Amino acid sequence: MAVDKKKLIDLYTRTLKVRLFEEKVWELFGENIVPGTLHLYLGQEAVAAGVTAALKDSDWVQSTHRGHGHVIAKGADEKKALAELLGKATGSCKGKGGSMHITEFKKGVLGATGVVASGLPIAVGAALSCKMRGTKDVVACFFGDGASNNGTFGESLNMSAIWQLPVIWIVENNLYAMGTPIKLTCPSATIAERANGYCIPNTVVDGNNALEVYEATVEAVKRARQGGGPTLIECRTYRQRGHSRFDPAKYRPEDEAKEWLSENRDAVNVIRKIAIERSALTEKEADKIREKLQKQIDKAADFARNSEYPKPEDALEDVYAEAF
Amino acid sequence: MAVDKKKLIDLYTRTLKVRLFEEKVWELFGENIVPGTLHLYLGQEAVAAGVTAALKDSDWVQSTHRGHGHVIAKGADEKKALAELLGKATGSCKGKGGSMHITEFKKGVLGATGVVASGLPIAVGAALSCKMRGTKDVVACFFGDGASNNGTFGESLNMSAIWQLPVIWIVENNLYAMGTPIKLTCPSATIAERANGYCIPNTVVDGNNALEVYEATVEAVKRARQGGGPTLIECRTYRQRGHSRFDPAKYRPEDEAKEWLSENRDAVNVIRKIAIERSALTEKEADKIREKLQKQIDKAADFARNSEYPKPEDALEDVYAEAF
Amino acid sequence: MTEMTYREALKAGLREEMQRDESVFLMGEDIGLNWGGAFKVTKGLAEEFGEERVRDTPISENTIAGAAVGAAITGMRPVAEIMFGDLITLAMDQVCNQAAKMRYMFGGQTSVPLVIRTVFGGGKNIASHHSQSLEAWFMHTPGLKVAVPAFASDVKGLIKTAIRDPDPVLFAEHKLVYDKKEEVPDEEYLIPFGEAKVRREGADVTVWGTFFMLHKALEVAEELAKEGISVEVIDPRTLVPLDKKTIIESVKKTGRLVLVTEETKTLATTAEVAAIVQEEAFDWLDAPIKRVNAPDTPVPFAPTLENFFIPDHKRIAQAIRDII
Amino acid sequence: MTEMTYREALKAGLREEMQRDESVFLMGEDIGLNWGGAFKVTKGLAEEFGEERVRDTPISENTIAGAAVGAAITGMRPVAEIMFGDLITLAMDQVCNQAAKMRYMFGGQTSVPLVIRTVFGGGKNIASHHSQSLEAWFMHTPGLKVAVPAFASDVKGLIKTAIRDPDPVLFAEHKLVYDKKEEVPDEEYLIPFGEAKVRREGADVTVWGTFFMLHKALEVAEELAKEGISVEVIDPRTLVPLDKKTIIESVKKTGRLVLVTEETKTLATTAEVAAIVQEEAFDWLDAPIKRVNAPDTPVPFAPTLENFFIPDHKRIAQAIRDII
Ligand SMILES: Cc1ncc(C[n+]2csc(CCOP(=O)(O)OP(=O)(O)O)c2C)c(N)n1
Ligand SMILES: Cc1ncc(C[n+]2csc(CCOP(=O)(O)OP(=O)(O)O)c2C)c(N)n1
Ligand SMILES: [Mg+2]
Ligand SMILES: [Mg+2]
Repeated sequence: MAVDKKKLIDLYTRTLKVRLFEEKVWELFGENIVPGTLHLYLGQEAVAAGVTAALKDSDWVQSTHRGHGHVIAKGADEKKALAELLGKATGSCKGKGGSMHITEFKKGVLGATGVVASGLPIAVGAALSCKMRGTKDVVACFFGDGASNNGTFGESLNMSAIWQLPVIWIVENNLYAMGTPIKLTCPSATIAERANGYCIPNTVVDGNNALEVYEATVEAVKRARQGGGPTLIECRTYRQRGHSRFDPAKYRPEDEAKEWLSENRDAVNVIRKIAIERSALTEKEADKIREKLQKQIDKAADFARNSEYPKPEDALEDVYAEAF
Repeated sequence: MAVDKKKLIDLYTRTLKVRLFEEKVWELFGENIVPGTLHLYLGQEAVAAGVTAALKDSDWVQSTHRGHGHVIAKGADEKKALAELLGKATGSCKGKGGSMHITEFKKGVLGATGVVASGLPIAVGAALSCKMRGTKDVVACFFGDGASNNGTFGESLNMSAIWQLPVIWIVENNLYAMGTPIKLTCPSATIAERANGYCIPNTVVDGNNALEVYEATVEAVKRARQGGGPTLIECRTYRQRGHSRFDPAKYRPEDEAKEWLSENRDAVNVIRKIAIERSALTEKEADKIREKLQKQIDKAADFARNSEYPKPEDALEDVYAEAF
Repeated sequence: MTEMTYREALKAGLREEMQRDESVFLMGEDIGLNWGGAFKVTKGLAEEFGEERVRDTPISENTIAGAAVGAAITGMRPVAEIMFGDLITLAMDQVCNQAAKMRYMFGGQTSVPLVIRTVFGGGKNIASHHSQSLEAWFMHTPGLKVAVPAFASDVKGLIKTAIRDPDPVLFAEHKLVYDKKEEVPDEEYLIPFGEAKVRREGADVTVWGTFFMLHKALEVAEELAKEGISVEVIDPRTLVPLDKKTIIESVKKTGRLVLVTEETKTLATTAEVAAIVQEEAFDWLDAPIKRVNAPDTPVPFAPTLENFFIPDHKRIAQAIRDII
Repeated sequence: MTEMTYREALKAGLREEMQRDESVFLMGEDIGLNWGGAFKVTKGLAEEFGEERVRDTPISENTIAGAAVGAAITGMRPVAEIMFGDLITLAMDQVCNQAAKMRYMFGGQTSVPLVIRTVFGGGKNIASHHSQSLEAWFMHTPGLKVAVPAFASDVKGLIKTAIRDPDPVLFAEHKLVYDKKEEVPDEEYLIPFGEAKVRREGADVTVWGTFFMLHKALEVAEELAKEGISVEVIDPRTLVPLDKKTIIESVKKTGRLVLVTEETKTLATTAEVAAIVQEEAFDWLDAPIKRVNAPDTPVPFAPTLENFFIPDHKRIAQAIRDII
């Protein structure tokens, strides 16, 4: 596939932005101002970046409990996103959602959800809606290796196949569901092959390589827009940190972690290297982009820090369109 | 596989017994003494017969909403079974269950269930129990083509595979879920191939041929008893009548129905012919068996008809082991 | 005005909304061409509106509900059918965690204008998995609205309101009222949610109830009138919002309250009404509030048992006499 | 007696039962070696009893619960864990249709001796999908028993009783009590189901509540004692069976009742208790029964909002003052 320079820059920028966003979240967490728990996207940035780079603004993504990366990559306002994580009234969900429900609907995010695998049926419905309304938009649905073991996986893949819906199933196989290695709960070598049972074309890509993810997604999006139905893409990746805020991830074998977390497999390094090798960017330009993004994120963090908490009584709002 | 004469007689007898039982149910229904609805097993007898003939008494079957055949073939008392269908106190469930919950636990029936696909998780647990208790018993779990689209299908197949449980998944593919042809809700040519995604050996057999079903089950049972884990057997079959008591099944194409319901594909005829061809039975002996079974069923019907209805207050019993 | 059954009135309401608004569509198991819904409510609609808008689904309750959510938040107005209320157990995550909570947890970013139609109640001898009355679960779920139409003239106006509502509506029907006839207005009408209807005026005692129990209560009231006992009968029509005002005003008039539903007693909807009324009309109560419900057991199969389980005229009359 | 946390007491109870009875085993997501349970309740048990008996599962809630059912009816005593109470939405069919109803619908043929452990409650800023209190749904499900231990000295005796019970027990825990400490007997002890405990004696008003609200109520009682208001505090310990006697006797003494739980108000367990008490102790009530619950909203994320959502000392004290 011929990928132009603009797109390579885009891929680098998205990957990096998610990285810097998550590093900032970690920093804020260190300041002890992030309530609740956190599922950081650190390490998996290339998946969200590669997928969203293949989408239009009007396309949709369905997120998970590990959703920061998805919404930022899809174009969510980082100010509102960080404010949401801090539980501020200026957050995209007015502080009602937090990390597990971080969502900016207007930017094409259907929602982040705390229930593993609950996004798949919603993606089916959104794709059905796109089809029925004739919009030609597509839905990319993210979910984890662990989610593939939930009942909605088979139900939703099947429904997308029989109705030939414009949905792209993105499995983020980071090898673990909390502390459980996928080896223990999935008998096959890949999750992708489960899609064969539903006659859904599928592939496995390096989820730390935004370009690979992008190329696979472009093909899937093309098929979906043409009415060719769903595709499943399994992205192999790895969390930089534990599952949630206090998990030291000691259950991961040292050599496995070392290999996956090595410099040359780092999502940002990988796409940066590619972009530079393909002359889309110089080292200097790449650094410039980083600086610019860093400033943007720093500003967002200030915005979040300085925002007000919601008023207690606001808890009673937004249950229904109109109170009764 | 070398199948001895005794087993052929057994297969013929089981198939026929289920047939005669169901014909009796239909007759009683005509007398207007069967309350509620009915899902007749007529047409699918060879599946229950073939599977149960490969099991020991101490092995288990998990049934469905179309359960009469499973329980009779597994050895349930036909008197108690018919009484149950009439809602009598002498029924195997004391009249509390009826057609959709017809069960004789002591004969190795885990239960019939009104919730499609709800038996699969229960079969997983029973098989796990057999394994943990070291009994070497196996569990045969029946379910329909329609049930294969429910979330429990993937969850349960997966769990049986990762734990290598002694369970045999029996898909009774009668081509329809109520009025919905399986072609509309299953994108693949077979349901069996979905098992590949879970690394479960699978096969498709003629579900109107008790011998074929038996042979496939014997192999699966052998694997299961040896610790080799689950197998999935898809049995292609067809309902003689509609889905439930008042369904005329007009949605079935005429030629399809004609072909499936032809004399030479009839489950009883098929196994009778095989048994006679292989000299396990003479025509006369076969007729004798029929007569004997018919008498037994007639007697059971009398028993059921003459039994008392439960006392109204019995509705309050059996909620807990001890009332409080 | 035209006399028609509840079933016909409901279908007419669905039809009008589908004609009015292209984004309204129906989905569910066997609702289309081959069956027309297990209770024939949607019969003929697939012929009229096509199979895209009257969409048969696989047996995948959680994904049916979830697909409705996804479609609803992206511009459609789905009416999803769960064939029996008992089976909504499989869709509780999508109904109660997703549909009900999305507006809130995303801080008002999304509306979820969907209707889940399902049917509760016994009386058809179809036992524990097809006869439950589970409306209390949904009344206990903030974010859902819950409609409980019991009469033909209400069901049409309520389904139309439900479809136009920007929030998710659990639209509960009852098996034994589908055939009940009433005069239904010919011109378009909507019934606002949260407005109870006094079905009969009376002075001595107030009866509040739902579904088939209202029909029984009205007959009991007729009987008791002959003895000079004047019974007021209130139909809430929706449980969420709940019209407290009408109940409390009535109780302030009569000083006595009997609550009648077919639910199992503990934590039935009647418990909430009792709790509210004793809290808000304590000084007007001349006697304890009486609850008439089914006993705390699963629904039994045999007619003798089920007739005992479901509250009958005698029990309703007795409860009234008890506090008069 | 040894002082220990609720978590430690619970683990000790599990350990004792596993030592005593080989058929007791635990299954659930991440309960084993790598994690020890999301709240570390089972930490160390896999090391002690092996991975067969402390069994990590895939993310398949409905099949976890169903497998527990299958194991329970065939001779094992499973204790299945649903990691968060909010996720039991995915297992409602197996818990409420299968486990709860099997004994009944099979006419007493089977016992279902299983325990489903799960955890309810807010206070950890983990928002709408991880903070609910759903015990009312289960109290409304005949066939289930429901335990609601709030104190370390109770949880050990109750888990042991739950495991030995021949019927299915929903064993609900609460996130904020895991760290609460109390003196716990060293010798073996069982706490019978259906026996409330008067946690504090008083003369002026009775407070009945569950979980963390009991801890708050006791603190409020301490405060109010200084003002001369004498508060009796009752802990039901199990909701099914419910100890009505202790409540009613207390109300007959005090004439006043305040009900306090963290559930959303409409149809919370407090509604049932209010309905019972007004029915059975009408003449003893000197004031309306007051309910203190969370508002009818999903659980919000931001601390300011969640603190408003969860009933606090002030609201409890106010409710008491209101009726004194
Ligand atoms: C249905 C459900 N079950 C369990 C949980 C608890 N939980 C949260 S994240 C998680 C692991 C998910 O693993 P995976 O899908 O691989 O996503 P990852 O965390 O690796 O991104 C679990 C078990 C949940 N939130 N929802
Ligand atoms: C979970 C669930 N959904 C829907 C139904 C209603 N229903 C009863 S039988 C049936 C069709 C089942 O089809 P299949 O599994 O192929 O079994 P068959 O009836 O053909 O034997 C349906 C939809 C149900 N009982 N349970
Ligand atoms: Mg993972
Ligand atoms: Mg079928």
